[in-house]
Amino acid sequence: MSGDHRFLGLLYLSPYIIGLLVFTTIPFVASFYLSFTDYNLMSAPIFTGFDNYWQLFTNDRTFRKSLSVTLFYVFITVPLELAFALFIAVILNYKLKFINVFRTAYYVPSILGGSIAIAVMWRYLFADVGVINMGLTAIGLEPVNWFGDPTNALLTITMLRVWQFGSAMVIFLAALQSIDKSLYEAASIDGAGKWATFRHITVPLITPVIFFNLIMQMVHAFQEFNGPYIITQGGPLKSTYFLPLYIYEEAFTRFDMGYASAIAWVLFTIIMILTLIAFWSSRHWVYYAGDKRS
Amino acid sequence: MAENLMTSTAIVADDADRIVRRDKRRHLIGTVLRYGVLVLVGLFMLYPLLWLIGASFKPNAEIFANPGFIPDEATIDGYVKGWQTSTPYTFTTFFLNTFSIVIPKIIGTAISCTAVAYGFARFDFPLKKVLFAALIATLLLPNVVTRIPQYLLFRDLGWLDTYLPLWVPSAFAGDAFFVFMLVQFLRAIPRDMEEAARVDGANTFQVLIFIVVPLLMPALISVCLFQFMWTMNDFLGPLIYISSVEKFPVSLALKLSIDTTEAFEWNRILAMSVLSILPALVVFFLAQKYFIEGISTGGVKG
Amino acid sequence: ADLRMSWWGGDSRHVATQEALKVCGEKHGHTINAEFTGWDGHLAKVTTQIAGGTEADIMQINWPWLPLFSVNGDGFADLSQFKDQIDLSQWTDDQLAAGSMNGKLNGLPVSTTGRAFMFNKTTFDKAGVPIPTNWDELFASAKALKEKLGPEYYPMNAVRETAVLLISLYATQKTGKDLVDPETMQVAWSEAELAEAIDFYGRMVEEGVVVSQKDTAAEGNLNLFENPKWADGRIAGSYEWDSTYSKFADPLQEGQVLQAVPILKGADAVTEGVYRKPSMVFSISKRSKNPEAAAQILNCLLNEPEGIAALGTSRGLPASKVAAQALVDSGKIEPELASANAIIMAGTGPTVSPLNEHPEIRGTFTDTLEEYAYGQINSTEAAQQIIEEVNKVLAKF
Amino acid sequence: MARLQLRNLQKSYGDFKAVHGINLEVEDGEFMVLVGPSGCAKSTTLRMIAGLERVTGGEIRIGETLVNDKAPGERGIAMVFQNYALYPHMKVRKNLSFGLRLKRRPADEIEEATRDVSNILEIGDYLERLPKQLSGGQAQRVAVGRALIKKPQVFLFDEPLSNLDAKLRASMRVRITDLHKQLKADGMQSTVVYVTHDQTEAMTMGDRICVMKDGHIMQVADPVTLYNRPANAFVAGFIGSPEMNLVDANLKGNVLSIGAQSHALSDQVMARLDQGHSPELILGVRPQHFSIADADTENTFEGRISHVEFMGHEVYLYVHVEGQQMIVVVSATNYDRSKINGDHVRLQPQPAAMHLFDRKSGENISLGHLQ
Amino acid sequence: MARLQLRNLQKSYGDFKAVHGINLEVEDGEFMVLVGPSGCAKSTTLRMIAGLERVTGGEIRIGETLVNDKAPGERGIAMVFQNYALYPHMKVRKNLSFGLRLKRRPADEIEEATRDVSNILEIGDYLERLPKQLSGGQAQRVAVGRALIKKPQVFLFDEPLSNLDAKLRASMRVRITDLHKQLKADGMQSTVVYVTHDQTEAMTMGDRICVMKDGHIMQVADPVTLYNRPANAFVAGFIGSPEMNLVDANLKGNVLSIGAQSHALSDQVMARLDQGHSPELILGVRPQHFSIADADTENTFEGRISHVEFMGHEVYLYVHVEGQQMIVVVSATNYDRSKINGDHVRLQPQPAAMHLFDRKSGENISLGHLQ
Ligand SMILES: Nc1ncnc2c1ncn2[C@@H]1O[C@H](COP(=O)(O)OP(=O)(O)OP(=O)(O)O)[C@@H](O)[C@H]1O
Ligand SMILES: Nc1ncnc2c1ncn2[C@@H]1O[C@H](COP(=O)(O)OP(=O)(O)OP(=O)(O)O)[C@@H](O)[C@H]1O
Ligand SMILES: [Mg+2]
Ligand SMILES: [Mg+2]
Repeated sequence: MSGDHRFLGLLYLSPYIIGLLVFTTIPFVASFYLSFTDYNLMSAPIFTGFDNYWQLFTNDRTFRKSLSVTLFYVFITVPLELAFALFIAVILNYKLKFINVFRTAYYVPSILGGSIAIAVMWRYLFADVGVINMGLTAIGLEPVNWFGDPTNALLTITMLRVWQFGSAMVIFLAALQSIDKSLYEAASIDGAGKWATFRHITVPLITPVIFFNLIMQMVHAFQEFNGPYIITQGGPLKSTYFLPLYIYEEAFTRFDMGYASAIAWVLFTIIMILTLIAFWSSRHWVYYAGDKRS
Repeated sequence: MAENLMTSTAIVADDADRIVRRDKRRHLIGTVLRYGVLVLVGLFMLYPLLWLIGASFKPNAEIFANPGFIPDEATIDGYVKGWQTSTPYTFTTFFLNTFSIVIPKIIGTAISCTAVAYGFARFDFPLKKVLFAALIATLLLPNVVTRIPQYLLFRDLGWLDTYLPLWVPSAFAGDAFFVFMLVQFLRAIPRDMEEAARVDGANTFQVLIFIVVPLLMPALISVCLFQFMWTMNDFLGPLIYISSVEKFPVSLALKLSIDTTEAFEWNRILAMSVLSILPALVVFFLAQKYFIEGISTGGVKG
Repeated sequence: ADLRMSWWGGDSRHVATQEALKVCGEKHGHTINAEFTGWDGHLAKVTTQIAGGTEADIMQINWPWLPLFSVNGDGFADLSQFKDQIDLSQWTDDQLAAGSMNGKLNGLPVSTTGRAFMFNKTTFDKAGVPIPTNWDELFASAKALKEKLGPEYYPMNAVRETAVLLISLYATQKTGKDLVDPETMQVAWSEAELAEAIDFYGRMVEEGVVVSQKDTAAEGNLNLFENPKWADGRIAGSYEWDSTYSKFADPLQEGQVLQAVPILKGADAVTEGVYRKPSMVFSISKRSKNPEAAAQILNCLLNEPEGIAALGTSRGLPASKVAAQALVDSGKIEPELASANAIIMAGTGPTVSPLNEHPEIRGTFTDTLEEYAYGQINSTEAAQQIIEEVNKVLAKF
Repeated sequence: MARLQLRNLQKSYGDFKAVHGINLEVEDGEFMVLVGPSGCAKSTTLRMIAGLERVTGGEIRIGETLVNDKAPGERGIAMVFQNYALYPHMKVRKNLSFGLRLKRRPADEIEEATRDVSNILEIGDYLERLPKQLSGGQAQRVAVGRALIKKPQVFLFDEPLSNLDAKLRASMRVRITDLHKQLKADGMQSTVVYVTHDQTEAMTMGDRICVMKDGHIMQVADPVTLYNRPANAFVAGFIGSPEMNLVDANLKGNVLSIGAQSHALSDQVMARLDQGHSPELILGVRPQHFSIADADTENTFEGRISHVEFMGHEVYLYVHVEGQQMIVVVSATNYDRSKINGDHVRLQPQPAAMHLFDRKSGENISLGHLQ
Repeated sequence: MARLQLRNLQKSYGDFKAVHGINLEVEDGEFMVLVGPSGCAKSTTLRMIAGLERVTGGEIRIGETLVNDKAPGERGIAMVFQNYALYPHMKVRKNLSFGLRLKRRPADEIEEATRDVSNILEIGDYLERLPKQLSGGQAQRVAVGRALIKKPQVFLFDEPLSNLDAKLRASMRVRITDLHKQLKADGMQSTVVYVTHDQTEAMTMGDRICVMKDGHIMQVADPVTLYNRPANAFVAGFIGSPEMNLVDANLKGNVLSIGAQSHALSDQVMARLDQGHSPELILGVRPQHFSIADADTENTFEGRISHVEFMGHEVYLYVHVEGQQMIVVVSATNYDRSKINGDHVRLQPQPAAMHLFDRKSGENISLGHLQ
């Protein structure tokens, strides 16, 4: 705050700075170094310069395929999940009876996390004779081959992700709480209906949190591992073989930690660029009530 | 004249009645619709949990043969046997272990992340941008590739086979996710109340404790909630750092019996899964009332 | 001495091994700390530990991991140095060779396992079809089952690994050679031979012997033992590890019988082509401070009566002769398991290289096969691609 | 078409009854001012009319329509909030035009309306600022603008001018009444309910004034009546500045005694008194209706000056009479500067301006039967 | 020990210069009122004194200490905010006592102080409510209470009474000045800086008044001086209610002409005039300083009544004179009710109360050398 010492803020940051120096920097730098080496985990890393990166960009079909499905996945999942989470959060923000029960119920999928139940369930739901297809047939549609068809498999994983919208929803719920009620009153007098209120009052006022969820969901989507790992194992035809899966297998089944690090750093760079774009754009659409007046 | 007036009032009254009734009907339809949607979608959300609970009471042979919820012949075998485990310890030990990771971790996270977020959101200081960028950057690198270097680090600190690697980094605001989240929330809260407190003689730390923390409560609760849930579920961390079985947390103990190359007892595993989800469910159910009663920063009404 | 031992497994193995460690520890005056987990993530854990030099003294190592951890044979202690502690004569030379890398004995085979054909006798009986004994009968049974019982009946199952192994089996039977030629470190089969084997698989799909990959995926990539179609006998056979007999027999509905049968082959087969290998080995860390003590414990677990009795069949039928004998004598072996194992042990075929299961080689094989199954390439292209890629990996050894 | 009717309107917050069944009719085009002390439920009443607060009992009708269950946006009202409630994330321009944009008015119409309103309120320079970049008064003006721009059937104002400086407040006062008149002249009979605690605003703006206390209505009347003929001691004390002096007195015959001093009421006053009143009364005289008398004048009150306030052209004297405080306003030019704290003075009330109230009920018993 | 000094104090928001290097000394124990139109930077100045806004340039000293870099809590100040800024999560009781609890005062002292303050402010009934359950005025009083309870060296008030009703405001006014005097008598020389836009507050409360405009100080003086001897047209127009009439006029010799009408200035006025003034002037006369003259009186201004406001004991006449509007206040008793809109009247200014300002600079050129 104004008037306070220039370094006071750093005092509050001290836990973070210590943690950063002690726990984060070393592994971070190390993995960066490893990306320039050949390291099989058993013997010492051998420095190989840009070999890994060269190989990656010129000679790796799997990488290209994996990158493209990852990007595709991120670009459909993130907006879908955000929209869904926000929509449900708004509904669950009403003061209805039993709302606690509903909130808990809607959060359940996120609690289940990577549990085996999810894998089992998801297969039941989307199997060729599963609940979803039964539903489709019941309303006169053709059943869909959810896991067998490459595009559909990707969609199925997307739906799994969207279905676990709970944590984004909880964050939205918390944000909705902090909106000044008198603004809703002013809007209702201005004649704003539900949608207009949502669009012009709610959304702008929680933009800091929308922004946060956007960044986080993007990061998480880029690092999606559990879904494909437990359900499709990356298939069919590598249609759900996302980069993190590739990195994991390079590192822990093919024991090529150097190459895995190189892929990870490429992935890092991609997310970084997108994040920077998001931060840059946020100036134009995120409203911070608590920032300085100027 | 008087008669006229009477009838017109009557008409008006009639009108009013009709309108009231119409509004009531609309209200009713709205309510039914709302609950309808909530229940329908809710079932979809709950399906796996219900299945899981149902299956945990099924005998092994029935689990995959019958996709329904209700077991043909219910048994609590899974729970009884599952609780005993194939180790010298029961799940009681594993739950206690989990809590001795979760509790310091949540406390450490809540304290350090709040302080750091406050520092970022409310102060100007040299290198602020750089430090914030570093914070975000740590979120972006897939941790598969930092796992080995991190392991070596903790080995050198002598922390292997202890819980320290699992919670100490969090206590130093290591979970950038939470810091970032609290920063965003804080930036959305107006500063008026904090200014008033400064004038009241509070130093920045007191402002943090007495003003910021209460106003940030809904967000802080979600942070604790997430940390609780994610730590309960975290499998890889304990797997790598904990070797002694007596120190296993629940997440690890749960997978102790699962050897996909061999036959295993599904109902025990499912039963224990149910139990391991239970604390998270209860905690969430209890905590979420703070989202309703969350303090509105709107302050004063006119 | 204070020792540590790590392994993965299920409940029965955990109980048995802890007990064995207790008795063996008491016997030799060592204390052994047990570190065990499920299968999931165990490789990552062991890898991390080895990379960090903190692995347990005694480790249960999956056979295909040997080339990963120990390309030159110096990833683990060389057990031949502990002849004084371990009675190596309990293993055949073949078995010891399978546990060696680059001539160094890196691990002692704990048990031997192999792929065996298992059929749901009940289904076949219901259809009045005899259980097949060769490929032609298998194809014929597919037709018969579908006619008698319905189009959703299949006599065999083949997805992913199983499909790869079926193709390998066919190729081996045809050529008498394993995938890897240990002399040249190249693929032993010609392109044409491999293409023919792939076509064989293609025919199985076409003629309804096995479910196609796409359809299996559509079911949600269920494991066979989780699949209701297996449980109720609509899929009436598979090609699985003999040691997993119970895993597949247990989920079957009441009254159904699963029967292991001798390896199917064609008329022109030059060998049975049995796919037999050590299921896992026990290794000693090269960094162990007390390798002799560890060796004593190993010997106790595998060769001494206390260990043998305690471990029982928790890791399948022991490879150690004395152990196998002791268990047979004590009648602790379930008859079905014993018969399945007998088939494997009796089978003939070339030695199987651990490189068959090298993740990159297996990965190439399954991925290419998937492309073939999805009709993206034909069998010749697939064969060409597999041979090319596998040779690339083999070049590293 | 925009008559506003409140019938037995009630509001409770839990056990606390904020509004006790009030009845009020505001005629089409009328400018009604609600005044009353802090916490008397002015805002609550207004918010119920706006539809922001659920009605606990009774009816609200706008035009002839019962609006109890209508959404605020459907009631044809506009409102200026006491705490502004500006949309913090919208620039002033958007804040103003939000209502119109919701109604999908053409862009040039919105543009023009915004310009008009911002001219009237002198906020043209701030159109591109965010609310948090405005001073308190600027923000208040934007809030007024947001209501004006919509030209609704009923305007609701909750102390809209309380944060403006005197000059601006005076001109806004005139502007709002002018605007009201203009709308009326244009045939758009805009009804206004205006909450204030400012005397001047209430007296100058209202066609009628409704005085409230603790959730009850004390009197509804036009300003002159309210000032000259307050229905009870509360209204008398509340309206007028400085407030009317109200002192306990006893009446025997025509002799009014305050403490030890007594005062003979003139016949004119006695004639106005209700029959059968109790002897325990409250005497009410406005500070302006005293004159300072010579030592030998009869029928005066004697007191001691305790405090003198200089108010530009007027001077306020605080005088202690028999332990009760009275305020007397004298013109600054007439003010004899030798009279200072501690001095004794004699106060002579104008008989026509004397009010008498029942001490228990507070009723004015000196209104006569003139009306 | 609590003299407050502002030296060349400046504040910019980006390119916008809100405060232009002001100099102000508030003596120990003095009650200084800041007034000025909306947006003139009163709040900004106060916030800089409080330490809530960084100073762009210049110095702030409290006592003799330079406090530019001190934390608000260390400056020995208390502040009442314009928008209350109550702690939304604390009950009223805690809101009041928060400052004391921070200082770890004993519980009974806190208890007592809370009781005292809540008695003074009449908020005893709301101690267990949350801020959102208070009416606007109640909330404002709690905010005042929060400052009072601390008895600081310097009090800062930002329009603390703007949401109170007239009665309460009047009593609060007296209470705050009394409190200030009492503290002074107790030897705790509390300095006060009080921002308001209310005439009455400024004139009655301030020992001195500082009139601001657009971030500049226009005049600092005691109320009487400010009223009688405004330094410039701005102050003249700003202080006094209704505001002083300011009309363009030209002076040739002693003849002042307004449009077509002319008026001979008396010698008394001419004597006060500065030397070498320009002929283009502004004439300033307060509404109270006109009398309505007969048709044959000389040296009057003739105009037409455009609007009449009834204000209880006074009547405001809005009169158009040569296209410029003037306001005239006449006593209600003297007011001839036949004079209505459209009537012509003659206005006679009191010569002693006529001010003349330079039209360009706004300087008052008629102050003479009396002072
Ligand atoms: N949510 C609430 N819960 C309990 N009491 C409330 C609530 N809101 C208002 N009140 C009480 O109702 C009464 C009326 O409040 P209201 O805001 O209408 O007063 P007001 O006349 O507008 O006062 P002011 O002039 O101070 O704004 C007050 O006593 C107030 O404390
Ligand atoms: N953060 C900001 N950015 C830009 N301009 C600002 C900012 N804050 C205040 N201002 C401007 O500075 C000027 C002074 O504002 P300030 O709040 O001090 O006025 P004020 O005198 O208190 O007015 P009021 O009586 O209306 O409260 C105003 O013109 C205002 O618009
Ligand atoms: Mg109010
Ligand atoms: Mg201000």
